[in-house]
Amino acid sequence: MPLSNARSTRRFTGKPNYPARTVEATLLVLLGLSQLPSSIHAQEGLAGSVKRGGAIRYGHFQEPTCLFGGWVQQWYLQRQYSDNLVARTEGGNIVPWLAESWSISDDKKVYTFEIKPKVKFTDGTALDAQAIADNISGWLSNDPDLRNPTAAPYLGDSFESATAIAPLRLQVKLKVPFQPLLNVFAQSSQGILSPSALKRGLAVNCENPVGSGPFIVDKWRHGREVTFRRNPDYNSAPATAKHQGPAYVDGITWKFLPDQTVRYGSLITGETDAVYDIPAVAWKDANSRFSVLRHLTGGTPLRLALYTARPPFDDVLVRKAFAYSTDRRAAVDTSFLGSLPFEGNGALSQSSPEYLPELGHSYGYDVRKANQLLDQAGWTERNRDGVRLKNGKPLIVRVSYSNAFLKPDGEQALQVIQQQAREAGFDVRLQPTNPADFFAGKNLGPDDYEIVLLYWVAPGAEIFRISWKPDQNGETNRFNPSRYQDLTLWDVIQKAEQELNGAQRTALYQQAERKIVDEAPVIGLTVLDVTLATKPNLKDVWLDRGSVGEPVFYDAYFDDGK
Amino acid sequence: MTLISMTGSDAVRIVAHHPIVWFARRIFSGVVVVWAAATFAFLIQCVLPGDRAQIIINVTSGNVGPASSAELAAINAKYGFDQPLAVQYGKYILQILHGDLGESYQQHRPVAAIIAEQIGPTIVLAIAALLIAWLIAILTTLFIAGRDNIWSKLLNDTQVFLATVPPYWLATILLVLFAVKLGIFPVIGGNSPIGLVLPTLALALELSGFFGQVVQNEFTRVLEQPFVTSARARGMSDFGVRLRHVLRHAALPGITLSGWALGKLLSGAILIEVVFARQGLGGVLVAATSSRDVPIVSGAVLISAALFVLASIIVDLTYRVVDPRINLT
Amino acid sequence: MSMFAEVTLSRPLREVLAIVRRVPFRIAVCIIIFGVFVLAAMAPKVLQTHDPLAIDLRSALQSPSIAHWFGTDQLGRDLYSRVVEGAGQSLAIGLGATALSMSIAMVIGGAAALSGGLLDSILSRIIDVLFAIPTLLLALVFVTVFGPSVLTEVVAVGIGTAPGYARMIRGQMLSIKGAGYVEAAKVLGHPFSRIVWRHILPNAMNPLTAMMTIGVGQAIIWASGLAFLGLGIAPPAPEWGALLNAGRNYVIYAWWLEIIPGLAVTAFALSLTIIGRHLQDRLEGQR
Amino acid sequence: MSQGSPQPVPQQPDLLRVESLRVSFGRSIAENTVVRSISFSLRPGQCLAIVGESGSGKSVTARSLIGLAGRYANVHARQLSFDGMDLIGLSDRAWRRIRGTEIGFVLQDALVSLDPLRRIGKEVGESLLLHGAVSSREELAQRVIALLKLVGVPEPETKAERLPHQLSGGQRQRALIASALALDPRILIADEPTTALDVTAQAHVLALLEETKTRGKALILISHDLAVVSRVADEILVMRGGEVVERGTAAQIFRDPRHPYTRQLLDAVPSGRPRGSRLSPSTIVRSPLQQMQLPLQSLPKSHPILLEATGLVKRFKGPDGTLRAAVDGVSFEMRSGETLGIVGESGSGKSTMARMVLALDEPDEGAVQFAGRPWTTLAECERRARRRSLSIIYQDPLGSFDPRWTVGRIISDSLSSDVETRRKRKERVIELLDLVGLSQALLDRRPLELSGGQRQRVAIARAIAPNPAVIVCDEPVSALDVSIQAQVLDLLGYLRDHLDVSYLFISHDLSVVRHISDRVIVMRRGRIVDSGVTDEIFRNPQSEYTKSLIAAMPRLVRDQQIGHSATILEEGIA
Repeated sequence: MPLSNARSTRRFTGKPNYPARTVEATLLVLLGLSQLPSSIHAQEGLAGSVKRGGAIRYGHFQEPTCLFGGWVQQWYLQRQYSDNLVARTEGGNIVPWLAESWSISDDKKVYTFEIKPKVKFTDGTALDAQAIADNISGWLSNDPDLRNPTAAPYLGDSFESATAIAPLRLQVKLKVPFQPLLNVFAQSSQGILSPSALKRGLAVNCENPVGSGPFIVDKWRHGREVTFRRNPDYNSAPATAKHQGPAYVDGITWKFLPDQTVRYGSLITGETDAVYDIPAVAWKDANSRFSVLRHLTGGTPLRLALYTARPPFDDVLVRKAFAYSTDRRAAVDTSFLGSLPFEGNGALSQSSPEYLPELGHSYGYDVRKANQLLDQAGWTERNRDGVRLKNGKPLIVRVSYSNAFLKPDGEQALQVIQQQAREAGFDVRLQPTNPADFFAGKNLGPDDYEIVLLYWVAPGAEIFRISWKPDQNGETNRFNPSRYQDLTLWDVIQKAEQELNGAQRTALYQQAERKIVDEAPVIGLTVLDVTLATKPNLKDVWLDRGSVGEPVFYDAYFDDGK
Repeated sequence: MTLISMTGSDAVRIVAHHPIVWFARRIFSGVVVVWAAATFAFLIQCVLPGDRAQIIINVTSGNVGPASSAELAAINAKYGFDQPLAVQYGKYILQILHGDLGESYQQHRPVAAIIAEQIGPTIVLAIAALLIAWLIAILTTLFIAGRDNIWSKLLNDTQVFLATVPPYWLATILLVLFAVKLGIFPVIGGNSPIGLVLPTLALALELSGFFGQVVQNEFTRVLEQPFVTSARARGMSDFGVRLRHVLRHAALPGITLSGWALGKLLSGAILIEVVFARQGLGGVLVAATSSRDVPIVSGAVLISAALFVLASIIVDLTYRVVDPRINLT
Repeated sequence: MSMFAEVTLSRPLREVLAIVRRVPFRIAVCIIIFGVFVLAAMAPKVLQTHDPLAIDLRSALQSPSIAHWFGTDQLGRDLYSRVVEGAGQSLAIGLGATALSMSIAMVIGGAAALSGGLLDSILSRIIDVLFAIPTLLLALVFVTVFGPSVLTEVVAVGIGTAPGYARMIRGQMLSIKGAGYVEAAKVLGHPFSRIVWRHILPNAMNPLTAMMTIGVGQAIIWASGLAFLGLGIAPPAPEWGALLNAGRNYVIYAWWLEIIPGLAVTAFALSLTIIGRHLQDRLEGQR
Repeated sequence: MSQGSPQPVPQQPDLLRVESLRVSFGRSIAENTVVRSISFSLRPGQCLAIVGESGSGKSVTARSLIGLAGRYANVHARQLSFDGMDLIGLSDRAWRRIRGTEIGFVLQDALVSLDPLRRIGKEVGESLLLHGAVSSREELAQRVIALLKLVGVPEPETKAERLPHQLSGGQRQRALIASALALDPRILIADEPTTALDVTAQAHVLALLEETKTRGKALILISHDLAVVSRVADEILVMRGGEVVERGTAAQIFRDPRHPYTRQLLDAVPSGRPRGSRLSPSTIVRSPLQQMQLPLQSLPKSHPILLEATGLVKRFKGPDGTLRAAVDGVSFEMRSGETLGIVGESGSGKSTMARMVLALDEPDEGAVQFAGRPWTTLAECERRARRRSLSIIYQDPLGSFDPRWTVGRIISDSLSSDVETRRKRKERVIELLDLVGLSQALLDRRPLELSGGQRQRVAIARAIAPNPAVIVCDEPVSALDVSIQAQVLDLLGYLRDHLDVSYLFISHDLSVVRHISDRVIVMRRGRIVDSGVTDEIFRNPQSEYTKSLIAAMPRLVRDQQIGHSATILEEGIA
């Protein structure tokens, strides 16, 4: 199951991939061009007026177990000290970063990247095509020290080789075309690390990873904080950055403050300059006192996956009835106190480029319709408690979820749904499960649930591959808790993945999207967001759009308003 | 409240053999306790329901669902789960003797290192709380206890209240009131002395309630003892009697209680650290618990048993210093 | 033994009456508080003003008022009714955990005290080892192994607090075992089993009654501590620990959601503690 | 004014004057008056004794004299003055200047009256430091050692470094006296200074007090024991229920007690009475035995051997881990119908021996035979059936009763199972209560609701309930006031005379043992040092130890006057 998560407590992460939607061939030209001007512009535009110095005290939520790796919490950190091959803009375009430009062969299987010259890792090792090739090969190798749990599942089927065909020219070969490749490269977990440092072994690298990024890991005080210091020689900012050259601030103190009262409280008292994940209850307050940044993640929304392989949800009428019977919009609005929007599109979240806004209002609250559908489906009787019966069996819906994927606010939304669905005759039973049990598969067996609550963050519709790949060759798709198998849908998805033409690919994905919403194996609830509150005097913090919205402190500076 | 159990504690009242013999026996029985705790810790890992290798793989990768048998075999081989229990047990004990408590399933680091880096702040917090609790208990007792006035009654009630109030709740209130709202203390304490104040208070207040009750009980009892009257008959002032004669006696059950208090403090510290988002064993343990990272939990069990043994030896030694009857028999 | 049954039977009644008459004011207050909580646990409907689970989105996050005595939570549920509702589960957890831990303690501590010799040494050592592990850590161990649930919570707290009781019971029984009347019974030629049943157990029970009273309050606090760490029972059940855990996230903006459930826990545990200590004094005075 | 003092030492003015002293506790005076209207005065070199049983108010009186009657005490007096200084309404600070310097105070049982955690030297020197009597540490040490020497503590230099529990009882008590004497107070008040002591130590302490008196100190001696007081006191106040019932010189009181209570007290002292005679007024045992179905005494003339101990040895682990024999090769025999007294000071092994006789402790060596059959060597289950033939009466009856049980149940539990119906059992219990002189109204009481004497009677009823052949009496009267002690001894004597029962009677009190026993064994350090027929032993002790014990026995001065010679009386008064 797909999870990825941005704000959940434990990240089991998501390793989904987000193949971005495609970068089309045309794009490639744009990229080559856009990179240059933007960097020049940035350097010149700001250098004079920006105050340098100071260290940012940032209050984060969860502490990872290693400073890089596949978990979302690690991405946040890795974004600070490493650079990626390419970057992704808010609009979903792939733009240069370590690669100044690239080209894609006609058969869509060979990618050739021109690497930015004179870039060095902070341990002095040169960052050249060979170093990147070593990284990529490592991700897909079986060496547990090098294997990248995010990249591997995305590229495992298609990747053939990565080689340095010249000191600054990298060639990546695929076995079959895979359009989302560049999106994968843009994710922070695919940040390039120094190959010589990697040789020190996983244990050392976890503590003290070496990249080429704007900050250098200084010290990790477990349980407390990670301190970063500025990389004074930084010369490889992405095209998405607002300036080039070294960062403005001296460093970052990245504190781990899992308790939200402490975290947000510390911002109130000025003990931190920025905090992650604003509590819903403080949402309004935060907007009035601080600058608030928010990134709605792409990929799937937070959604209810209905088990379609057995009754009652094998019947599409019952699935739809359930959707109609619940006022999910109200549930979301009150539970999240306006900090998150409702998302009625179960297939794709609203920040994905292929999102169809009209689907965002699917299955509005309509008890009459729900009752009608249930009657039609044969659930005509009701027992004393008002629960519908069919052949004497009550209409019980067990909802499995874990606080790993759901904040307390989300839990409240479920409680609202539980109450509402009762009116139409659903007996909704919540099955909260702790993360460890969730991993061990508790409440997730084929007979354990009718609904499970999950999400998977990705840039866009490439997530369909993960969610809807049918079981093949006896191998079950464990990321499809709906058990909804539809070969025609899969055909459409595969076609989209190999289509480099943006408009056509989007059309294909949207075709799939409509089908998914129409069949209702998943019902949308809300989206996931990454929020950041910063003190008003801390300027130009932004969220990276390449993966999950990591805060980027590279451009940030303190403006004390003198 | 384990008050009663403690005042009657047999642990300390071992009337004494030769000090060295005594010490050797004490160490020996401490070793036995630690060994038994190690066995317990090992058993925890074995009884974990579900396949350990499966849990390790899923926790590491963040996935749910069955892993392939090849992956499972690799993990089983790596951790030696495929060996007979007796062999695993032997290895475990041997590792412990080498200071190796195994490796975290989740963090892939040695448990010993994880605990070592986290336990410092926890111990600092616990000891600070212990001292403060003692200070509060002794000062209040010395000046207020055993007098027939409203303050004495009030003290008594306050102590019962403090010993009962849930410390994590008290901590939350202290945090919100004194740090977030009033800004007197920092919200993020870190390890600075000023940042230690609120967590220490949250822990110490509860404990001082326990200590206070025990010390005060004994204090009131001793105050009526003939030797106190003797001292008064020599012309000693009330405060002199309290300070020179009574306090020492009243401290004895409190000292005994300190060993038990360590356990209580560790329990409390886990909660308090979570409330204050402090560095320490608490956060690590809670994370480990919710992700079934058993090596960390069982490592903590072992370490805290060892700490307890150490603490109770210190308590016994202190007791011997304060109560020379034991030493000189 | 059963002679004068008619006389001895009426005695307890008279004693109870006598005790009732002598109950000090503060104890009476505690008994009333305790009574209210028990009523809440047995028949929550009697006390509730609202449905504890009824969501009323329009009245979300209201501070205490006449309509909502303790205010409302984020979903507009009446906190007062939820606290009342939670009493049952909390009380059940407290009683269950205490019963469990007392049973374990009775078996281990009792066996150790009564057997003496090698078995005593072994059992005492086991008690030592368990005692060496902090209560909460022991509880965490059980949560780790079995995952959070009501049952785990009860078992975890029960086992976590058992070593303390076991120690106490062992000491208690040992001292009774050495008491004059036990020896006197031995001199009369009564078999040991009879002495245990007629003298040792009943006399050991007296202080245990007091301890158990206090223990229930403490168990509730431990259990809500687990819930506070997010390792307890999940919502929507308004168990007190769960309320505390949920309230923590709102404490800056909706203080009542944290303060009031905490007060409930404290009031309940405090009343039990004071009653227990009172019992303890009385029972000790009796010996 | 000391109206009753016949020994005027005219040139010495009164040091202490007490007139109409009244002490009550609680808010309202009517509530709980412990001392009513007591008057006396005291001159240097004079010893005033206040004698009374527990609850008579003697200790409160003593404490009132130094302003330590207690926190809730209300002390009133027409006059309370020390050396002309009014003590009434004195501030605490002023009191402190008197305590220790002018009036020294010695409590009973130095084990608890000296701070058990502080070294002897510190305790002794405390007053010196408090009142600034020494200027240097060296001087303090010297003074302490001099004081310890003065009170006759051997090796004062080492003893000063010891803790109270490491000293013997007598040394401890002397150290306590030394601490009271440190500042050379003019009055020394001693509250039961010898009560917890063995006879020899008791004798030493009394000698010390006498000597103090001869050094010109005024002495107030509080005691329950007329025999103790008789040796030192010049004037005696007999108190009862907070009032003085009789006062007079020692000689007057002993020779010619006027108040019946005084007489009762004097009569109750066994050492002053012929062996076996009544010690208490004869109203105690009421029912004629003939009316009961108790087996009447049928003392076989043959006197078969009932108990036979051979070579009993019992070792215990000492605090240093070494084995120490508590009983070391003791052999004796006890015949049916006789009372065998075992006497010895604390630690002599007498109680351990009793436990072995009862098969509560297993002897390490040797064995006890009971009624000609093996006893201690049996397995417990074989012994059980015969256990009821051996009963025990403890020193502390309270501890030997299950606190939850009623008197009726306690006694009933002890009845033999032959008595089957509930009704019969109840009848028997009432008979037994009657026999020991208790009303059946007590049936429903619990032990805590009984007085000390009642408790011991219940214990006796329980002991005789199963018709035992032997009753082991382990210090059965040691915890009782003399008058109660007298009643209990009388009851025991009465039962022995009328039932077929033998006593193994254990006591540290020679006079008690002498009073009741047919034969006596004297034990010391686990061994028998003397044994024989009672009169023989007391008239003609064989061992030096027995001789010294007998010599140290406190006795009423009157004994000598009435029985033998008047030497001791004269010594005592001189």
